[in-house]
Amino acid sequence: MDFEYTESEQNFREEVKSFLAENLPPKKERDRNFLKSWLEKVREKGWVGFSWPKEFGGSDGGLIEQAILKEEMALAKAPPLGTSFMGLAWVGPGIMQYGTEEQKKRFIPDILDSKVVWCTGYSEPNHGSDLAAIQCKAEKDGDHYVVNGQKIWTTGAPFAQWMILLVRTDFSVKSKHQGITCLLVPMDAEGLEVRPIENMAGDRHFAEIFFTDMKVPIENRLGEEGEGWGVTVSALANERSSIGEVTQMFEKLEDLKSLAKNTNIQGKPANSDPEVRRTIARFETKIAAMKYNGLRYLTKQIKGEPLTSETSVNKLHRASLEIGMDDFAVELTGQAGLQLDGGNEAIDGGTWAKSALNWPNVVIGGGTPNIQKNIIAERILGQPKD
Amino acid sequence: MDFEYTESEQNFREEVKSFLAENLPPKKERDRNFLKSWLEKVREKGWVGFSWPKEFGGSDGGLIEQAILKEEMALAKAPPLGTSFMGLAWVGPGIMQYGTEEQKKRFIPDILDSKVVWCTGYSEPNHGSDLAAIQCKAEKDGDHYVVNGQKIWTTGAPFAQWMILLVRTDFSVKSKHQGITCLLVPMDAEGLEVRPIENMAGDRHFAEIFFTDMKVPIENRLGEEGEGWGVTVSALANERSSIGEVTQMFEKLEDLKSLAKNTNIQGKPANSDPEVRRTIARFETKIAAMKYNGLRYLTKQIKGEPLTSETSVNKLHRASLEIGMDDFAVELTGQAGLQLDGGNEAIDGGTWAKSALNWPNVVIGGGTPNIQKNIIAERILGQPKD
Amino acid sequence: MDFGFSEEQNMLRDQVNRFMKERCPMNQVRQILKSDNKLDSALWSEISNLGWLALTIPERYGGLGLGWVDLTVVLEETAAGLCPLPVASHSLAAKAVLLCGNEEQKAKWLPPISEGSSVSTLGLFDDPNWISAEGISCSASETDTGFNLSGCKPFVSDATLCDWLFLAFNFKDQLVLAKIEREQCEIQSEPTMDETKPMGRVTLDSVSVDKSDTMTLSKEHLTTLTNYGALAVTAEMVGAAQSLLDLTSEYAKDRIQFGKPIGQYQGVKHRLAEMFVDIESFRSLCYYAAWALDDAPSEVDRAVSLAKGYASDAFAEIGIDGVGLHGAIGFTAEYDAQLYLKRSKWARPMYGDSNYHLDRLATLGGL
Amino acid sequence: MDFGFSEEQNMLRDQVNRFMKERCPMNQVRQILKSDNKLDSALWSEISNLGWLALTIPERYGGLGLGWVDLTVVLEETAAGLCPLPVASHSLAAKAVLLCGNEEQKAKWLPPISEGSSVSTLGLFDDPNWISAEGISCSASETDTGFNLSGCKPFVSDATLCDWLFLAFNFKDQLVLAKIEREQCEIQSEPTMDETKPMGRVTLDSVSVDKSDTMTLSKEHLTTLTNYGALAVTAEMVGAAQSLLDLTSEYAKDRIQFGKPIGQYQGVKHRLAEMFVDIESFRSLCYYAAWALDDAPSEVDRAVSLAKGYASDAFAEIGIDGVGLHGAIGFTAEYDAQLYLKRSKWARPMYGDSNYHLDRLATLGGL
Repeated sequence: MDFEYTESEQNFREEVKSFLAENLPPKKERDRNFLKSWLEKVREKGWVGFSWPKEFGGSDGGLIEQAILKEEMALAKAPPLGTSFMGLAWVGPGIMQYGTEEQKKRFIPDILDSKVVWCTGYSEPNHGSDLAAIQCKAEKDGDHYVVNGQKIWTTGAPFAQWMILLVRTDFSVKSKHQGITCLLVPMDAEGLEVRPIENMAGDRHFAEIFFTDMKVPIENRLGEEGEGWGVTVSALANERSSIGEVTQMFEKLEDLKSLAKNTNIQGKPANSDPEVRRTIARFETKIAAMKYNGLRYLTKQIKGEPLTSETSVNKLHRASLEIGMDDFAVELTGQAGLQLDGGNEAIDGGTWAKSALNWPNVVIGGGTPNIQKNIIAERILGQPKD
Repeated sequence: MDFEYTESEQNFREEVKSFLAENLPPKKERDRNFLKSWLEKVREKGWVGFSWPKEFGGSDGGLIEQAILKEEMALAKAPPLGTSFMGLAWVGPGIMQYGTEEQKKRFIPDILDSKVVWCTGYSEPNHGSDLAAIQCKAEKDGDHYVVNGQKIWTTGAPFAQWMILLVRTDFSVKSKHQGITCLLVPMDAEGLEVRPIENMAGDRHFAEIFFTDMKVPIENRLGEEGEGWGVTVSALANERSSIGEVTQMFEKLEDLKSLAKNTNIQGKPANSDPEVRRTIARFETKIAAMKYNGLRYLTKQIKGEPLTSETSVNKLHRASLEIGMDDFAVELTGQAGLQLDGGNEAIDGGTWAKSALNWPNVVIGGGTPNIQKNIIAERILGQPKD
Repeated sequence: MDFGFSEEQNMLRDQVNRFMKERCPMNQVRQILKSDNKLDSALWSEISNLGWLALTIPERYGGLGLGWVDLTVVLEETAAGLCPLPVASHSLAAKAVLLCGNEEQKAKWLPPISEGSSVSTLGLFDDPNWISAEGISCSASETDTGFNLSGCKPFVSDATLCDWLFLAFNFKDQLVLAKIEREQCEIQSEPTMDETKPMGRVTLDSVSVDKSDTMTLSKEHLTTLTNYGALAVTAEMVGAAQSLLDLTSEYAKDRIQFGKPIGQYQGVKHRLAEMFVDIESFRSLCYYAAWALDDAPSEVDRAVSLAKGYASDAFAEIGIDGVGLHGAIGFTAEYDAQLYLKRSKWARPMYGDSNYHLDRLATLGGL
Repeated sequence: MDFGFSEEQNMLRDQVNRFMKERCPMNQVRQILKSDNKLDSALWSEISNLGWLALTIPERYGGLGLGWVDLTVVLEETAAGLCPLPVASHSLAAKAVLLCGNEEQKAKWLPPISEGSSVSTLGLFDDPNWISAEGISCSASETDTGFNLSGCKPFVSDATLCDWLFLAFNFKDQLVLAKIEREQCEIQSEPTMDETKPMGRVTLDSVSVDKSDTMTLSKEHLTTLTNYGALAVTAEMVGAAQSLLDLTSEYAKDRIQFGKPIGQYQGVKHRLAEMFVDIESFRSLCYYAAWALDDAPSEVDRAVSLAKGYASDAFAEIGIDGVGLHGAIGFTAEYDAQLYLKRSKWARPMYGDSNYHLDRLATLGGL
């Protein structure tokens, strides 16, 4: 057991730190122009698609360097490395693994250069969590597919230029995991309509997508016809280490502490109430657990030991922490905690209240805690399927 | 809404109070002889089988009088009204409803006179909660049944003289609820063996019962052959109002409060810690909820409004309180809380530690919380069965 | 011994229930929230004609002379549909006048209140987190004719909807409750989570009021009004929580995932059962508290703290899980579940959160 | 960066694991508990031959010079089978000598300890609920040759099994740690929930000891020993909790109710998953704390409190639900689940319960 970093790892951390010191201005000074140059600079550094093979324009970054990069970026509250989260997390790796030479040439560079934002068309109205039960239909017609149907909960759709879309090309199959095909579709395609969905916090990250006789040329198919599920699974399996999230949560924990110090309850400082102190300390134990779980699993990966679904452990912690910390902050601050941005008494500009209503994906849709518990019970503990 | 009692109800309460004042000595003075005379006296009063029809030796006691009687008995920490809990709660009502004249004559008086203790042979090794899945076999042979098989978790079996036994007389039936027959069996019957089960607290309330070619005369059958399930259900349905338990729990809450006052944690009185205070107050809200839930349901019963399975609500509260309060007391008192009776530092003679290991029936076997939640979800909320 | 509602009370419940379905369904509620003037005067006069605003006011002041058990029925059923009319605030203002006013003031103010012609609210505390006279910083100074009032009450419920505001001020370690008309003060609408419960910031810059427009607010009365306030909020929590459970329970029966209705999975059905247990429980405690306010003064403090102490935390969890069990649809703006989540957040601190009431219970219980 | 165990440590784990299966299975454990002298000398000498008692002792004192990460492996695996041998107490005694003893004392006491020939334990606090020097009422008075010791330590782990007891005494606002031989004091066995963790009441009636048998116990050392104690208990909790989860998980696969294995009901399987989440988590924190004790002194207080603060409450719940999910069989004496429940109760207060460690975390975190 050894938490020391090698010299080259430490040097890399230093490199990242000094880069951030030079190139990352305080939050308020970060305007459009800054973002543009930021993206160019991190691209130059090779930190976009850091883990990707060099042949595709990545840096072959090792697992530990990846963790260091994420940790430092999170500590500095830096903007994301590239504009297309989905493109970097799922689409790019999918194309590198299953794509044709043309597809690789055509799509990979634009993702790395933040020229194209991708979204993923997986969920459908009648089976949010049950991804494989796809009804959205594609029929081959000469040199293209004709797509009809609907998707929903498509994150980022309102801002995306391209979508990776799961359709059913065969309804005669026995298993719902067969007969699924993966297509790459421009959002401005004819017959594609985006209807943004407003969430309870008033934001519009999500959208419904409707397809009416949308034509997709066959060369835009990713992988073989009917084998789209394999493509998706390997994409979904493309788990990100949670180190970045953990760092952000430790930051949030500090905000929560100062909130407790600056809040009075019944005329006494909130941080003088043992229950308040223990609640915050309990959050700390969970975040720390996420950190050291993550490091244990990272070590396993490095040593090439089998990882089943341990990442679900941290997903469950994160879900409860995301909701728990915001809700606790709102509760702690009483009536003032209810005010949103613009309220005269709003706490920290209403950010706590807002994010108490802005649930992350881990809590909803495909990632619901109940599903994560099934994964652990079935895949790790070997319990029978529902 | 009106919590006042009628004059006759108040008079009845006074009658009970003064009876207790006259006839109930302090706990330490209650020896065997006292118990004997106590049982005779309450029998004279007509308080054994208080709710039973006069024709069977009961008093036709109304629902509210029953509640008053239970409340006062609990407040005075009086011994039970009669030695056969099962006999009074289930067997007696079952016999009154389904029994032959002979059976009524033969069994009812002995129950009321505390001459016979009954136990119930329901659960079997392979289906604790699934009562209807009975395998214990009875074959008719002339004027008697021959019983072979096993029962388990039979409460009070080691002390009982008679048992109400569920057996399967027909294995060809489609529904597991058919083909079940109810027999009345003396515990000294040939071919009946009792093996007490020790629980984790070292007590032996429960037992396994083995039947080998045990003969039971047909006249000891309760109800028709194959209709034993109906008999049992109506018996199980014979719900007791929870007012007695609630009173006991309020007493226990007071014990918990004085414990908190007399315990130091890190050198400070435990009752100065807000979290300790709130935990105890939270127990109080739950016990009070049980009380007022109970009164609402009692009122419904009196008004003849339909009651579905609301009693499961209080069963769930009770399960969590029974475990929660003991465990909290043990936690509160640190290492001393671990000591059992006889320990030099044992708390209240180790009663908390002991009862933390002595789980009541509501937590286990037929009453498990998961089953209660199913009952509520399915029967009250109309959710689909598992 | 009868812990149930009377025939009349059950009829009242049916009436409110029907009214909410027919006249104030959720699309109507959403309409009202969109409108600038968030008080729907038409609906308001309808319910005043139905007498709901006169319920708890004695007959000699134009009221119906009923009790808070009856009002509990109305608040529960209106909150079931998240009705944005300020029934609770209005009734609390009436209670304040009844409690603190002299005969003249009662005779003058209560009739228009019971008619609903003067929409009213009550503003006691200034601090977001302090249920106590010490938490009141707004102050009064004596003048020849009465008082001069200054200060800011940042969290007055329904202030933006009201004609009359009854506000508490500090005066020489005592409290004065003054009747302020909307024109006399600045009222700013605050953006908060639960739009069905508008929150107003009321500012007074040396407003002089006549003695006849002020009442003495004793510490005992402050406690009493806090109890009535907590009961009113809890009654609304019972109705709102039950609606969210019904909504979620129905959804669980219809929503198919992996080939089964999700209500068939114990992960869902057991949580629904737990919600039922909690709602049944704070419902019983709420009814007990309402009865105590009407008939058993000595039990009020404990009864109210049992109810609000249980409800505040329980409803907050029910709000979160009610939305969560729906999956993604639950937290979309157009779906109603999230409105109940927001109500659960609003109701939690009002007139004391769980910790406040549990602390009070501990003290009452001799800890 | 390597947050895993070395090859040697994995081999050690296999060795302990195999030993527990072959030499100390549960029926053997139950045998030991039935016997009068609850120390199984045969087993004890076996494990000392295997070197487990010498692990953390430097080579120059006859030890193996390894660290507490290695000991964590042993404690975790022995606790998995609820091995009643006093490995933890013995190792803590050794640690105390290493920390507080002078060269002479170390040279004299550590070799027999590392051989296991003198079974030892450590008794710091007298109060059931007070982790602090102030909680130590046993007192020492000075004599020409050394000290005169009096007082009672009611909760000394494994005292009844030991030859040597290292006990803390108050001396002029300082602390003295004295080596007491069993003959010098009265040791009474106390009946407690967890028989695998015998608790002894040690009484000293003006026992005079030579200066050479005493060490100075600074406040810093008291804190350090508390940290080692908490880590040792937590390591045992990891092993015991995992065993209970395995036991319950296996049972859930086999036990048929209403026609299905109960593990198919989410009410059961989700609780099992939650147990796994908690065990994984305090396991990681426990390993981190062990590493900190060996390699990062500045992180020790926080690391230990993270681990024990998480584990104490979590294991207590796992103990209750592990038994509960079994239904009736779970709480029968002959079934093993209940033994783990009892261990969870025992482990909770040892060297600080969750509240104690959460309080410490809050303070360390600047709250």
